[in-house]
Amino acid sequence: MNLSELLIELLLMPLVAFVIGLGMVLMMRKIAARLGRRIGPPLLQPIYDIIKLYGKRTQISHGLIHEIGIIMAVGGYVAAETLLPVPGMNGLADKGGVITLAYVMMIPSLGMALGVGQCANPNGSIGISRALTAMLAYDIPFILVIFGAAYVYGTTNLADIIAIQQQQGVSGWGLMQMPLLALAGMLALPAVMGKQPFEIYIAPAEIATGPMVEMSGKFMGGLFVMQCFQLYTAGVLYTTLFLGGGAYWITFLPKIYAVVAIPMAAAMLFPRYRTEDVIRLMWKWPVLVGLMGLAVAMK
Amino acid sequence: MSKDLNIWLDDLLGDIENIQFKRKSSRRVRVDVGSEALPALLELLQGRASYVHLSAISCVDWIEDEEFELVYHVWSYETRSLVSAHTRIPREPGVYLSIYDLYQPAAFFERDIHEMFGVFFEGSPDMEKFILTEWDGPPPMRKEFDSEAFVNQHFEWEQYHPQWLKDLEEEGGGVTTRPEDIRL
Amino acid sequence: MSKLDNIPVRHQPTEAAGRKRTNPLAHVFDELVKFCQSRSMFMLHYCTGCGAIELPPAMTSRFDMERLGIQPMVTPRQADILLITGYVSIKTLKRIILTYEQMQSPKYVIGICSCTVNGGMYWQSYATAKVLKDYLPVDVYIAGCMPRPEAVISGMRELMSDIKSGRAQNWKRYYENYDHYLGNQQKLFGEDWQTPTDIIAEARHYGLMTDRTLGEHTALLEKHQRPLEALEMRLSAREKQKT
Amino acid sequence: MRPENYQARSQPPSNEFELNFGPNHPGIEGNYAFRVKLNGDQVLEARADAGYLHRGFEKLMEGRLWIQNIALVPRICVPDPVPMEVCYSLAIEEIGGLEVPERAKWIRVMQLEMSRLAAHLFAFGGHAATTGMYTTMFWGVADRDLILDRFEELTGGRVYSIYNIPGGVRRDVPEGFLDRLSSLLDYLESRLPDYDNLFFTNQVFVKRARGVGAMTQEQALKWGVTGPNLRATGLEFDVRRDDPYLVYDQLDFEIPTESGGDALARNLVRRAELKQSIRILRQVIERLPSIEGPIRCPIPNPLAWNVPAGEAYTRVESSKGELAYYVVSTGGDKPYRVHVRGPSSMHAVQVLEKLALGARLEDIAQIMFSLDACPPEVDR
Repeated sequence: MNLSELLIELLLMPLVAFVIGLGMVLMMRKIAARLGRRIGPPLLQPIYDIIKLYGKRTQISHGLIHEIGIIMAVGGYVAAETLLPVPGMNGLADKGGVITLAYVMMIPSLGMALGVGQCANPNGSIGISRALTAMLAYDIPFILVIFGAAYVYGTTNLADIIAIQQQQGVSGWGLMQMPLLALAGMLALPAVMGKQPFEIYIAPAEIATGPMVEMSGKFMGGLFVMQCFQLYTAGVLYTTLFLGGGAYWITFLPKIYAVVAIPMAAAMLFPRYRTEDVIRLMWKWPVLVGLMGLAVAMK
Repeated sequence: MSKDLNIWLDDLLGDIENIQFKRKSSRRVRVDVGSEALPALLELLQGRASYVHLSAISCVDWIEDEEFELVYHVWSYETRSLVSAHTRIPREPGVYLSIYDLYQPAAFFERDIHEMFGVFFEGSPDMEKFILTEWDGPPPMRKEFDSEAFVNQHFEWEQYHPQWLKDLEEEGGGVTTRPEDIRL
Repeated sequence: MSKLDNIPVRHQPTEAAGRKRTNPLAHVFDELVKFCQSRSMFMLHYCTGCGAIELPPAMTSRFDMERLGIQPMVTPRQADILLITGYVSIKTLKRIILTYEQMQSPKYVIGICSCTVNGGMYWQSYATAKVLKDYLPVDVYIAGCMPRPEAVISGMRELMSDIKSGRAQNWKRYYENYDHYLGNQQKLFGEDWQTPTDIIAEARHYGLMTDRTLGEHTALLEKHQRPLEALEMRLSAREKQKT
Repeated sequence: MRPENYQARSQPPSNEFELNFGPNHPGIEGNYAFRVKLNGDQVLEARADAGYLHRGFEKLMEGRLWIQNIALVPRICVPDPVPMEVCYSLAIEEIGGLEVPERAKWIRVMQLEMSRLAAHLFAFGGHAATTGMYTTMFWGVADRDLILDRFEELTGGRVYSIYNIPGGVRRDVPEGFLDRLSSLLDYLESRLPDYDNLFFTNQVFVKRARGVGAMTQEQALKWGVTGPNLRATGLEFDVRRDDPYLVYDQLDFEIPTESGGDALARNLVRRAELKQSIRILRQVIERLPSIEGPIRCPIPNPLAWNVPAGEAYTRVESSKGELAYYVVSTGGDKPYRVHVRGPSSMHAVQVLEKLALGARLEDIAQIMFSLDACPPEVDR
């Protein structure tokens, strides 16, 4: 692969991720609306929101760290997108691998913590401390699932993982090979995406939307963009590990949307857990299922 | 039941002096009592007659008599009747005893009356401003406070005088409604 | 109370002063932003009065405001629309002004219910402010006691079309006529009324300073200037009085 | 205020901090505020701050005619306005010695129960939203809207009906109204299992709400708790049955109780009351056509009506608890004094302050919404 092709891919991959992520945000809001017997927002609503937020006249910044925090939050995901292979584009997937990805996916939360800390709003601080605790909760099953999958496939290279699965057709998918690990991943997925019942860190009725409380204008817009990436990353990673990745966009897109839609639909049927219940739940069931899956995989 | 209640209350209240007792209906009893005897009456009602629920304390400003009337409505879950104990205190200086030790809900009502009428209750746990924290005029519920005059003095209204109103006024003003059109 | 008679009610859109738009695409961008602003309105989740009871029906399944891109937001920082749902008591009005000044421009105020127009049925009440537009620039009034959800949504659509065509510029009036609004506020809250937001500096920043921004009332700001204090919190009053 | 004056306050290092909870906060019902002192997540002290909705109702009513006040009273409690009108009318009827026709009494009961249904749907929808379950809120508010449609048909007003006047009600029941009401009740009853599955038996919700804001029966009696909140502590008491007004003594209904005294129990009591209200409404639908007669007794010209001197204390059971009016007349055309005892004046102030102590930050909103506190009743 020559340098110019790589550069184009690096540019294109986050862009594609953003567009698909917008669709996921729309889908999330539509699902919430349909379950609530509503019609829901129009087709382009997510992009309207983002353009509007960037077009605000007043942009209140709380200082350099505040801005850097948002850049880290978005940038962390942009970096993650280049590590995630999609049909036709591998980006840095060959070089990085799933371990780098797992590290990179923690950067946004830390960036948010930095930015929110600068705002000095107690609601934000409480929210971000809850968010980091929730990250601690879901990271154990998340890492467990990733390592289990890497062990089974014998590689941490995501492009190779896709190739291995596709050689054997549907029966070669991770879902068939290691159903327990796939189940553990599915259980942890709502927490990775930050949806009910694991979203107490943004509970509006308690801490006025927590970390977002002082975010406005382009900072809020940045968080909206981050949400697109967040949903996309979770969907694509799960698809890559367990659903055979994508050879063609036409099979890849339904898979990632379905992966995101399942936790979304469940989320609207549950209230929030308390923080300690999140940890208890996350360290109990997904970890237990994941460990069993690991044991089965190792024999 | 109501007759028993009457006799029973008569017995109970017999040993308090300066008390008038009137049964309004089977579940409503009015008691007029001197201000010095009211706490004792309430203590009796609560301790010996199971009137444990203080429904409300109402204050009425009888400006012509220079008096505040305090009405304590207490309810018994057992006899299912409500006793309204009326007492009067002089308007000046407007100080009375708190019954917080007997009935905890009194704290809210006493705070409210203090705020709205300026009656101070000795022994009440909290006499701070609550609703009118940003009001520095006289206690507004006193009869001498004229809300309308205050508003006219402090606020201005939108000058609303459209053409159709002017036309109406030229014609002699007022909207005429035929008697058969008046509906309640 | 100073009068607003000599000031036009709606401004023609003025070019941002001090900045020349040379980019030929700037106009296109402006139009795009305006369109998106009209299609994505975040309203502040603040029930100031009884009209708020008709907002849940307007937001939920029956009338579904999200169809129009309107959704509630929690903090003033993120909101575009301040809905004044009904009468404003003086205590609430202070909070409303604080909230309004913290919102990010462009921002819009919608006065719902008759009480925001002229005091409504509480005209003789000592505790409510009567004419909302004396204290804040109001973009749209929705009259009624209380307006039905359809009326609320229709008022929102009115505001949407105003934003799209660029007529809804009332937020600029707050900067341009700050002295007038501050004067009315001071009349109600006392001379030493101050808010933590520096409106004058913001007006200078946006190039919205006029000769009506500064005046006798803003001079009082300097006079009564005092350091920012935390809101007084007397939690232990109860224990203190007891002892 | 100039930016150069923004100064960070120096505070001694401490785990404790203060937080303003409201008035502009989605965890607050209406326009109300709390100041809480927290240690980490735990509330050390809480103090209610009311008055944001103060309009001086009691003062305003002294300046208006008896009949004009009918338009004023429903505004005191916005989600559940009908008991206000009825209670005020009952007081005037008691002072003036008016004999309300039988038919009017039944129509009033019908209205009261419709209002209770609407208020309860709103209340637990709101509670669900504080715990992050917006679907229940969407459903609850939408179903409440169907009841408002029936109100509109009956009275002409969606929220504030201004339909009860001293001496009876303003209009007779429209033709076919009872059939439509009946089919609405069928619909609501068919929805109840859905609500059960979605919300009341949802394990996440049960886990969240159990033990939150719990009080014992002794505490509840001591603090002046009334209504569903009192019944959630196990005391079977209802003003409708134990201090009957209108025709509640002729109706057959149960008083649901729970023993927990916590947020969950309070919601379950409301859930059970929905069923009882539907049951009462069905009885009304059955009996109303057979009760002939006028819908109001003749009253003098209301614009020049001098209600005879006297005083009355009337109580009704609103959806929040015991609602009472103390009305004094000196024989004039205006009331001399009206005192409103809103149920939330206890629940939203003292009870909430006490229950919040030791609770956690995430539970304050739940406690407030489970008590169904209505701030305008406090502020008046």
